[in-house]
Amino acid sequence: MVIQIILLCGLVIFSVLAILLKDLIKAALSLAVASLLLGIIFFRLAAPYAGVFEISVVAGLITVLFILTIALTKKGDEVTEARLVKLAFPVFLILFLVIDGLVMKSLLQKIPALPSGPETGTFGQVLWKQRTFDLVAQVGVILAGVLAVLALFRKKEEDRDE
Amino acid sequence: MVFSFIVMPLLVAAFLPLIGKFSKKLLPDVLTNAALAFLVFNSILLVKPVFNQGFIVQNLHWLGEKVNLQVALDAFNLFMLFTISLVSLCISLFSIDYLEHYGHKSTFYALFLVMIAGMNGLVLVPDLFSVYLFLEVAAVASYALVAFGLGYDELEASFKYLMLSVVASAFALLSITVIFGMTGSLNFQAVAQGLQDLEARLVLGVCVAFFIMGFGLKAALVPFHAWLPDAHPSAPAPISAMLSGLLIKVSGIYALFRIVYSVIGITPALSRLLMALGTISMVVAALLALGQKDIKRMLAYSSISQVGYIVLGLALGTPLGIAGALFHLFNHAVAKGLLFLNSGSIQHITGTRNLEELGGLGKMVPVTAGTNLVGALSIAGVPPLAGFWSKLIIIMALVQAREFGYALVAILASILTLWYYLLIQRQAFFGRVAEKWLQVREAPFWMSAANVVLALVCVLAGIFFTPIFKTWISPAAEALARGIQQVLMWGL
Amino acid sequence: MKVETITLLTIFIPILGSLLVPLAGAISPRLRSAWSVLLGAITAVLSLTLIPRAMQGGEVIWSRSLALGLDFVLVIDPLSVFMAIVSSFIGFLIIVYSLGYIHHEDHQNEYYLMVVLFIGSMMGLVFSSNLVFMYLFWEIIAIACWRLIGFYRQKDYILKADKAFLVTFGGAVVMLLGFILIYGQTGTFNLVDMRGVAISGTAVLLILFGMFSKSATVPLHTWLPDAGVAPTTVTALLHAAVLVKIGVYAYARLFLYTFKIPPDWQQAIIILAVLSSLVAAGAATVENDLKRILAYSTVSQIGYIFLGLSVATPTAISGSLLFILMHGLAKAGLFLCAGIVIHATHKRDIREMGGLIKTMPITAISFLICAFSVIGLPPLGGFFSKLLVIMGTVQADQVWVAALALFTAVLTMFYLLRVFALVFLSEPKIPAPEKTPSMVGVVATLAVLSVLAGLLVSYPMKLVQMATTHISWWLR
Amino acid sequence: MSPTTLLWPILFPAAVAVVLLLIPSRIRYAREILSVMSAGALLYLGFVLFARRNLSLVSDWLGPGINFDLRLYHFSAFILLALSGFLFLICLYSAVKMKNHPRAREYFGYVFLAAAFSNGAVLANNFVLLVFFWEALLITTYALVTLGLKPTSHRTAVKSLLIGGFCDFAMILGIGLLWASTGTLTMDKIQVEPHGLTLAAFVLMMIGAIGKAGAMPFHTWIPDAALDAPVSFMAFMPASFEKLLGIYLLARITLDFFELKVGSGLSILLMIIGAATIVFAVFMALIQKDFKKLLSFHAVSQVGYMVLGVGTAIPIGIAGGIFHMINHAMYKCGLFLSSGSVEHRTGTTELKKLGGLAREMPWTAAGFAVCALAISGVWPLNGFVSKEMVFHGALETGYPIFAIAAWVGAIFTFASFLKAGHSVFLGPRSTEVPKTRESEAPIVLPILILAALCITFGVYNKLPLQHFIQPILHGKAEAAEHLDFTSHALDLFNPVAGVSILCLIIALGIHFYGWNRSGKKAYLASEPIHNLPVLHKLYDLSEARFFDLYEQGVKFLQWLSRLLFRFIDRPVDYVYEKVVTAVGRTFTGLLQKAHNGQYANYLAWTVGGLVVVVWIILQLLK
Repeated sequence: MVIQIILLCGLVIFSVLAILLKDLIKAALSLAVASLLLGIIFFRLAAPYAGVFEISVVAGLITVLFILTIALTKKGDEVTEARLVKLAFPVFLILFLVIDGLVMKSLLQKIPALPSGPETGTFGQVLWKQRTFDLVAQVGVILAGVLAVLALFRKKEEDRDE
Repeated sequence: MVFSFIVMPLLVAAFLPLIGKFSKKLLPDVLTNAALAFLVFNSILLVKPVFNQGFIVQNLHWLGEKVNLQVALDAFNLFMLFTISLVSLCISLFSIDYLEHYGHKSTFYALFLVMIAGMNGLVLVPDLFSVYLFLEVAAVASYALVAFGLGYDELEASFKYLMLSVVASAFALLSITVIFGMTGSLNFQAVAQGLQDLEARLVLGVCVAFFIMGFGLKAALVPFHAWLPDAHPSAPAPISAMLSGLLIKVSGIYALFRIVYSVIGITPALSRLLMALGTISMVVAALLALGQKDIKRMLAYSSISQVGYIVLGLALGTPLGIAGALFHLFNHAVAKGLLFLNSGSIQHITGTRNLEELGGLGKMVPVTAGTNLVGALSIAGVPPLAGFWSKLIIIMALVQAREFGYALVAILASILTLWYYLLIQRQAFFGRVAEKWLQVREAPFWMSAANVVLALVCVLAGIFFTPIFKTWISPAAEALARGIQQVLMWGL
Repeated sequence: MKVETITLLTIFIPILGSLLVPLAGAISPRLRSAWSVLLGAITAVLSLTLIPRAMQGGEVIWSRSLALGLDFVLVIDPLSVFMAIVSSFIGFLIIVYSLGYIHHEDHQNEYYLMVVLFIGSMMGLVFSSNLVFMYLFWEIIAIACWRLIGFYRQKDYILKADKAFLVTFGGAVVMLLGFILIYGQTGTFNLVDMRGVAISGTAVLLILFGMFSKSATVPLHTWLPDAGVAPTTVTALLHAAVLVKIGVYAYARLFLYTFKIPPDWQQAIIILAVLSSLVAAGAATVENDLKRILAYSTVSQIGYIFLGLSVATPTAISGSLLFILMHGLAKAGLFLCAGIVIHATHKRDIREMGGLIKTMPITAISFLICAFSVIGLPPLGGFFSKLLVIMGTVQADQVWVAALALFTAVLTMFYLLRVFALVFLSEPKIPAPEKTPSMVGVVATLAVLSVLAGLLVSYPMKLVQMATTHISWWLR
Repeated sequence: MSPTTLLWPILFPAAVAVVLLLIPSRIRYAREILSVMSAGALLYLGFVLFARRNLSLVSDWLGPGINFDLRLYHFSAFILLALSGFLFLICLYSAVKMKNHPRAREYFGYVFLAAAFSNGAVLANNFVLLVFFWEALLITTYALVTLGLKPTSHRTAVKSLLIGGFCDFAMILGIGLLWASTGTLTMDKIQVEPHGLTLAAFVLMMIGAIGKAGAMPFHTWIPDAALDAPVSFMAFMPASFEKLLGIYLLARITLDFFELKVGSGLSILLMIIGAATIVFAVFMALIQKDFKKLLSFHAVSQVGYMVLGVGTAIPIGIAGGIFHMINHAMYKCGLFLSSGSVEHRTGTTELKKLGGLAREMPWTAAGFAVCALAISGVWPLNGFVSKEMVFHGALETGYPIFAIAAWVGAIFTFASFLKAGHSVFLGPRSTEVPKTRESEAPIVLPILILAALCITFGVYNKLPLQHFIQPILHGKAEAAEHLDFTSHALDLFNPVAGVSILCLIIALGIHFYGWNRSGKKAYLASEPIHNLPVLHKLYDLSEARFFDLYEQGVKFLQWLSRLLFRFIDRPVDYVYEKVVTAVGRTFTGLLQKAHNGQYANYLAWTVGGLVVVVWIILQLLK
């Protein structure tokens, strides 16, 4: 339970950092960390494949993708945040936290015991026997990531030529 | 047969970069369009079996062993597949000429096909987690495609889109996880069954809220819409058409309502909430559209507004409401696709999208102007175009359900809709030709052809409203409504 | 030919034929003109051939079942045939006139397409007996009207076109909501099945929005004077033949023929109609733009038609129906005369014109005759319609309303003669010759028809009587 | 004689009108010959129909209750005969007078059209048909006035149209009320007692009738038309046709449709209108310096006698009113024609420029003299007879004030005609007009015929009274045991006639006093009265058209129009043009400001939205 709470706190902290940090790269990295933590939480909640995909898909590929994006977004002219937003955002955040706390409290109390179903078993088994379809999707995600890199790293000169 | 909707685009996409090495234009063009044409054809072929049996379930065999690859096709899915295939075929036709000056056609097409595969997958899978995954497939492809132009604006828009979208996905995933935690299964039917036996209204309530936020963001419901007016205009025109016409509907509306209807079950209270969200989107976005100077931005806001209609109809939950909403979904996909493509034509012709610089193009580019008019009037709900019927049915459903207030707002919003579309007409097409546009020429063949095809669909769907409604819309609506009946109420 | 075939042809020959206009235009402008005139003539003739059937009373002649109760039902009865004849005939004359008026303008393909489509949709509107299809044709007309008003493509003209489109569309969708409310009550859109149904005040209010916006009744009228930026042929079409008559027709079809409406609402409509008439007449007196004056005059006269229909005594109803014909002829004549004047002088302010009777006598006389008809002086047709409306109003115990309506008639006389004096009499300022024979011919025809319609009033009156008894049959 | 003969008096002149409008101007005399011959034929037809008396024609027209219904009986036959007689004289006169008029073709066409409409109005036995013909006359009047070809002609024509239109619309309303209360539009079936709505109907229809006849306050276009319209039109319309029609209808209203009681409010109302018309118009007439204008005011003033007579509701008064109508038509027509004859030769009708024409134009002068004496009520001319009858009637009602007003009218009528005759035909020969001679025979002849008729009707007054007037009243007006009016009508030696004669003497005195005072200039003979302290102010005001109801009405119309335009029409338009747009812009602007492109901002909304959704769902769950 303690670990759980630590992880959740970490998730929240990094998510907040992802938003508040001025340096966009750092923000992106924090988001990646947050995703990683989320993946761990999934594992601990006995959702191993969810964890796997969260980490592999979200933390992995997507982070790569948007770091690239940011890299391409000319460094230096970051978006400057309005002051009002700076004030408003924490307020929202606190509000959110309070409500979330309330919700989670009752949530954790009411969450029923995990039924033992066909979805337990070793990770490999689960992946191949029961979640086959997800493989197709994963292929798709990876393909998309690769293609995205291809597309975004294409030489700019080429545009002019064609 | 049914698998081809997912596998075929993926396969073609995988090979396209290689093919691109040999043939920069011709082969990618032909392959992509052929693949999409095949999908359209395929979906038409499937109409009869689905119509007769009600649904199709297919399993895939791999090396003689039965693997757990199961897809379920009912009339609702099929309807979505058909819409996706048809609109994306027109978009890829348009891209033949439009992508000339972007370069890297093969990569573009590959991403494009991956996105389609993602959407098709999303539509076909009967499993919560798969839904999430295919959502990501389509989303990742779309991030890249939004930034395809590589300009500063495109990248910034793509970044915002990505950042918000990721948050949304995370919440959706969280919700899926919690549900899985509670029921121990991910299959729609099994989850629905599992939820019946549970007494976990509060948890489920929060889950629903997360779903609404997650998919609502994908669907760009106000107040989760803010990424859309940046992302959609920045993308190349075909991609804008794709995003506005299809992606927000598939990954937002379809996913949300599939889960709400088939898994969680809709209740009067939930219905009211979603209706309110839909109505707010409808009005707020329509007002925002009024103030835009950039055609594509205006169209983007218009998408939000129209999504509001669809959500309103679906959330109402009566068979008539669902039918109207689905028909509107189709009409909006076609018409908004048409309008975005058309804005691409305008940009191609004049080099600008700023309404204030345009003027009187109607005389110089009659095809573009005419198709734009058809699309605009269809979305605004002016008869005899298709959009009229769908709005009519939605409002009929609202009145039947005695939701007079919503009906009135929906009616008034359609006046606003017509208003801003008339702004486009007035500033871009209808009027005296501005000096500097005296030399412009009509858009290239494939661009015009794609526009004309979509415009024809708008007109024909309006005129042959009855057969379309009977063969496509009402079975789809029934399938969805059946889903509602199957799932028991979760409280309230 | 069977009646249903004729009716379908009356609707679809112009609608589908209009789509071929650009094609004909691509071949040759002459072919296009000939084709458009032919379409107009066929429509007019076909609707005339329906008279014998109409005189036998009304019935559903064709119905095609569609999804959701949105059945396509055609009804032939004296009312619909009367409207069809009036609109198609005046529409035809306007097409003929257009040959001269517009022949050196751009966008003629679109022009003829829209005009013919306009007339065709009107046919569809009057014959269809399903609320949704009525609305459908209603809006097709709005589209055509919007394109035509913005025909000259000036920036501010298009603004006016948009205004017209938005106001009429807005009114119409609100009306659609009213239709759907009725649908919620009865479960059908088919008017034939709904005869005698009592509807709520809300539905009446919503539907009135549509009718009043289309028929330009105060307070939804100001788009109509603004629509004067259109070519005069178009304004004539809007005012005389098709557009503003739609709301009136819909009123007769819905509130007299089909539904029962709450008596309070009926009284409210009566008052609104007569006020509309008065306000518009006042505005017409103040305006100086020739076409705006005539437009306000239309608003004012439409008030009479609504008045007659809303008091709902048989006399008043026949008066109103007759009014549709008489006003159509006379107002078309006035506008087309104004068209000749504007075309020749390139001015629209009546204070800048003068003495034109010397150079264009036929136009001047035609204008005067049509003006007398609009005022309601015998022996011209307008007299009978106005008289019957007033008589009917008095019969319904609305004496003050009738008095106000008569006062408006005095005002009408005042402003129309003011126009005549300023434009055609006094000192000649711009000596401009008369225009082409087709234009002058049409104008003279309309003037002669106005006279004949008065002298031989008993013939149209027979059809009107039929229509009235047909309507009155269903009156409480 | 088949009933369709009744269509002849309508269709024949209408057809003639069409032919006249179509005959090219080049063919000389064709127009004149045709018109005179047709008028002659019509006159013959009039006699035939008068002899036949009772005929009626009914056919379907505008549906139930509104039939094409013509009825000939003694009253309508009498009026029809009179109309065709005047038409003949006018045509004869116009054949010469209007020969060189640039729009003579239209003139003759309109005259015959007017004849057709008038005949129709007289024959109509259905109110709608009556209104049809009645109001159609407005158009011919309008057209004929514009033929004056003066710069202000059209203005006056519009004035006549507007006033006439107002009256006719009032009549329509009255007919509507009558229809609503009786349920029929057939004229000979209606007989109601005026109270409540029918009272309003009476008043409204009366407005229509006296408006056509030109009584106050609906008379103001007539003096204008005197200057702006052709003089033959004045003799044709205001002097004869309109009087005949107006009083015909008034008589029918009071005799047939409504039962007018002696001393009832309506009767008094009518008498007030009549008396006021007599007095005010005659005072205006007195000071005029133009021959035609002077006559035109008398045309108004005399209507007062007729209205007064009919309004008394006493048989002798009614008979007097109707008799005065026909008499007035004769002498006023004659007077206008003689003024036209003078104008024809001298080119002017201004009293100041004329003088001493009696020697050069003896026949015209003689005709004028007879007619002028007739209008002044000098024994034994017809005017004397009918006026006496009106005086008797007015006295019998028990309100002598009306008789006194009538007598006042008589004084100034004579005074003004003394002035007119004196300044035109007598006195020193004016130097401003060249030497001239008598007009052509077709001009003089009608004047002389009319003068002769005046004498005949005066001396042998039994003839018209017994044959024309008496049958009209037969069985209608209240119970005079015997309807023989001739007994005391010509009786020169009774108190009433004494007063009348005294009046004439006073008038003579006034004229010569004024003539002396103004340096023996006849045309200034009325100046002493003109310059009376209070009267002077009133005259000035009325010269400025202050009392002209039309001018005030037009001002009111313009004011009302501006009011409606500025306070209803424009604000409504403002809502569409500005308010809607502005509201839209405001909302759009606000929302657009919120979309500032800041990621954090957007994220905040998203999260905020989530919070709200969660909150709502939790609320719902409770």
